[in-house]
Amino acid sequence: MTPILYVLGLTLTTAGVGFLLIAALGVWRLPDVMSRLHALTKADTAGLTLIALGAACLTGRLDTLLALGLCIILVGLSGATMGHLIARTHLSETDSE
Amino acid sequence: MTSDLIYICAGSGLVGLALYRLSTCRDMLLRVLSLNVLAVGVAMLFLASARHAGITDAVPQAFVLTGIVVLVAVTAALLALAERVDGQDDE
Amino acid sequence: MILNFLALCTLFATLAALPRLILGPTAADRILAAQLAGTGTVATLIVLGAADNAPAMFDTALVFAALSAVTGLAFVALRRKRL
Amino acid sequence: MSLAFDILLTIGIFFTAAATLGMRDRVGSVVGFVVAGLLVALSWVRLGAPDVALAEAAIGAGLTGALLLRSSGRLKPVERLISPPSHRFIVALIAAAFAGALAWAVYTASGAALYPALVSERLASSGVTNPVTAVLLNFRAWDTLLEIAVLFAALILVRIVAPAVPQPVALGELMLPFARIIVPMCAFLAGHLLWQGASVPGGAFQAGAMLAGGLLVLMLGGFAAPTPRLMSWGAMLALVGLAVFSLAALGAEVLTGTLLLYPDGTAKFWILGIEAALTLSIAAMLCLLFCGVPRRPLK
Amino acid sequence: MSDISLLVLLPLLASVGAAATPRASELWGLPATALTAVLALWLTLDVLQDGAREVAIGGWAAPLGIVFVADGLAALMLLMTSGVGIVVAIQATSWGVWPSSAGSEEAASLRAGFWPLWLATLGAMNALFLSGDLFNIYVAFEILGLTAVGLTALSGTRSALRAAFDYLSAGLAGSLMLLLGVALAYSAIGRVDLEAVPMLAETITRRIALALLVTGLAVKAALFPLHFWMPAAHSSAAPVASALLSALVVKGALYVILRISIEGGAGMEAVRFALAIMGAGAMLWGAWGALRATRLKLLVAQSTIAQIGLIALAIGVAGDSLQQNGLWQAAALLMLSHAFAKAAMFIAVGRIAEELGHDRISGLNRKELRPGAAEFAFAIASVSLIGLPPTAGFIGKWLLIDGLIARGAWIWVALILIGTALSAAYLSRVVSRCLRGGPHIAASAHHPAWSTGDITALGLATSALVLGLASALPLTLLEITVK
Repeated sequence: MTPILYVLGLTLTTAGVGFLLIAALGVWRLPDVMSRLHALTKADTAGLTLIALGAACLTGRLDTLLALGLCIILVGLSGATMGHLIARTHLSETDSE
Repeated sequence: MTSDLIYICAGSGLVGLALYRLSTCRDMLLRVLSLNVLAVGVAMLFLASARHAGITDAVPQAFVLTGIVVLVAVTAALLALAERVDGQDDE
Repeated sequence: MILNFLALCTLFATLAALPRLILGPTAADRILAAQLAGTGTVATLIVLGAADNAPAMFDTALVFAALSAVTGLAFVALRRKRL
Repeated sequence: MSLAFDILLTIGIFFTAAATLGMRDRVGSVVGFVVAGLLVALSWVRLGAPDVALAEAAIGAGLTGALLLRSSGRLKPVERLISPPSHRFIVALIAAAFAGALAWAVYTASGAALYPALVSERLASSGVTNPVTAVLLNFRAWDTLLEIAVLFAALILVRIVAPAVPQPVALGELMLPFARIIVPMCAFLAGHLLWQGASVPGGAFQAGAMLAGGLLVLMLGGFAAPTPRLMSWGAMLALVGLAVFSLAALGAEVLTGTLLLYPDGTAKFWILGIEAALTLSIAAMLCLLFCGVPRRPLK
Repeated sequence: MSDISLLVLLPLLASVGAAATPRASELWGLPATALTAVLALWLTLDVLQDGAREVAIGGWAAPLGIVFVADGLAALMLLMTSGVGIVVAIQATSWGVWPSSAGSEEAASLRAGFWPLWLATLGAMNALFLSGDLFNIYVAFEILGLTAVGLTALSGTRSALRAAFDYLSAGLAGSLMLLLGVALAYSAIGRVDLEAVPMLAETITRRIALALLVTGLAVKAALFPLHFWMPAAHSSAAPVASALLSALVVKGALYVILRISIEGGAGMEAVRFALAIMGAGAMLWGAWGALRATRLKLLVAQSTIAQIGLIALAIGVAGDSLQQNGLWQAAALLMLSHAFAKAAMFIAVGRIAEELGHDRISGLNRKELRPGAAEFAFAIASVSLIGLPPTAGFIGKWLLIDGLIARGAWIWVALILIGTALSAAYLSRVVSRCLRGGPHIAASAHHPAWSTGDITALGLATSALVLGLASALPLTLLEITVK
């Protein structure tokens, strides 16, 4: 494994973990559902993407790239869809009250 | 060995927790959840004692796998029964 | 070593969803917390896999990633029906 | 550092479980349990059991959560806890003592390892190279056969009890691209897990649960309503697993004279064949456990 | 194909068939039950002739693989299950599962539900009796637990469903205790086949595993004080289902307790003592419940608790098999006689309730009805349960008391005699009301018309009676062990 790849992987992963921690902080501290939702869907997808890219660099093997790439796509997709659906459900629930 | 001890403690703790809840709560969904927690505790004890010289023994892994499938089957049956018990006066 | 520390951090981020899960106050909050915990678990698995150089963990991560939406979906689909 | 990870993880699992069992809010309990399942899967990885982690992931994240959420909407609100505090205190004391005794007993019971040597010695003649699959489908295949019978028994029980069939509503256009990607992915992953189960972690259960997860997405997204016709086809598929496995066991006995002893050199094909049938059947059974079984097939 | 594997797989396959073709489920059910009975008989003759057999499934020997153990005890249990099963199955064909209260369409679908459940129960029980592996026993118990709950829920009433939920959750808790015992056994000695049991009895930590195993089994066997789920489940099920649950399903757990106790050797003394104490408690508690019961089915269910207590007491005082004092044979014989008598009793009760339209004990002596065959069957079954000669129950109790007297254990003898007196008391509450003729019966009173229920109940009750006369056969069978 080349040192450059190692350092790059470590940097990416650290940045990703940072994003995740921010997402966690957001979910914890933000005042209402919609803002939490807003913070979460962006930050955690970004965090996971960075972490997966970092891990791909760290393992330095091509076959893991496929699995990690699929992980990114799946998490991003379900994050976006679920964020939308949860928001809609929440709104329709509060409307009906 | 130390990390095994941690998981043994956690598994025992889960078993104790589940038994406590089972004997203090009559609510059906919570009882189903307690039984699931109990099963997780048992599985953890199984796997925590399965490590020998860094390798996890395959046989208890198979036991736990079987246990997971059995548990989901029984959970489904319990929930179906619970729904019918609670839902009957609506019909 | 650094990766192990990062794994610890991702686990911490995963567990940080718990207060929201317990406090709520709305059901949407709880599902949100589950969503964060799901992503966090996938991330933790990936970091662990990189740390131990065990790509087998990526498979588990992939399974979680594919199914992470089912709980939320069940919540949305079955909840809307009852309103 | 990894010790700190283990400690944080187990504390997290314990508190999530405690919160799950202590909450009054039904959705909270269920979601808490699902989150606990995620953490538990992590702990299986830490304990060196990736096969179990895969199964926990596939079943815990998919089916169990959906099943519990289905019920949480249908059950009455949580009853007030009736046990008086003194009673609860005594029970807590007993439970804690029991847990302590259990931990002590497991920890001091010196682990003589009998199985690892036996498994590695016989792995070569089992037809597969993943030891867990070898145990599940060769060394202790009888357990697995009976386990499929457990699923079957749960299915006939659910048929008798007949809970209401869930009727999810369509969730709008956004679901379409989502389902278009997720569902084929689930099917692909199931095939992948099934195929690689012979050599590395994976196998029929994980694959079946994965497939069931994909079907749940279809159903919950409103793309495949559980119509009676579909369900009775599913019921037939669900029954196939136990029938095929039992007949294969008996067929092996006809050929070799011993129950479940596969003929020389062909073990791999038997195992893969049985696993393929089991995967489809397990997926069908898990789906039917979620959406209920038709009491009578259509005339 | 050997008889052993077919004994399990034939009922399971037939169960799949019956589930796949609900309208023809009886066509699967009856032949499969009969064939299984023939296979059990065949195996028994085989064991009598050539001695006990061990078959390694898949050619993998224990401890890694699973071994079928077919010795005298297992053969007797298989024969008992098939014997009771075939008669109850005949009952199920003609009577339907639930009498006329439900609509005919409803009854048809219930009947379609009965056969897969019963066949899977049969397969699971056979798997249990033949299994030589603790984890395998756990899996077999899970099948049994689910199908037994299905039989409870079959009648579909609210109380039955509630009882079914309690039954299943208690059963699952019991299974998980059993699994915990298996986990502890694995971590202590690294193997989980039955050979592990004597090793488990060696040190104190390992005995915790044994205690957990027995606790889990005691929940499944409805042994006092872990019987809380049982009266409701057994009394709210349909009569045919109650007969199967009470006569057979609890025997599965008792059988495994007996097996563990025999294998465990001298190190199990503490566990056995606890069993005996629990058994004694169960005899008194069950008798008290039966004396206070106002409904007939509840009385019979409570009497099952007392009888299970007697069997557990017999297992508890039997000691290990090395002492050839015949006490554990007594336990096996008591299980056998209880199976036949209790099945007869539940079917007779179902028949009586059908005739009367209710099952309140206070309303048993009616003006317009003379006692019929069902009442007579109930009386014979009572004789067997109380343990009067010449029934199998008598032989069992005789062996038990004889062995205890030889050992000078007078306290146990006294407890058994008290239990016997109490069982006579609560059963005579019913028998005296049923059979009392006299002036209150109107001149125009008629006997109830004959039905299958009368015949099957009489058949089962007389079997319990005849078994006492022919008890030499089961006793020789029990002599045959693997070692």
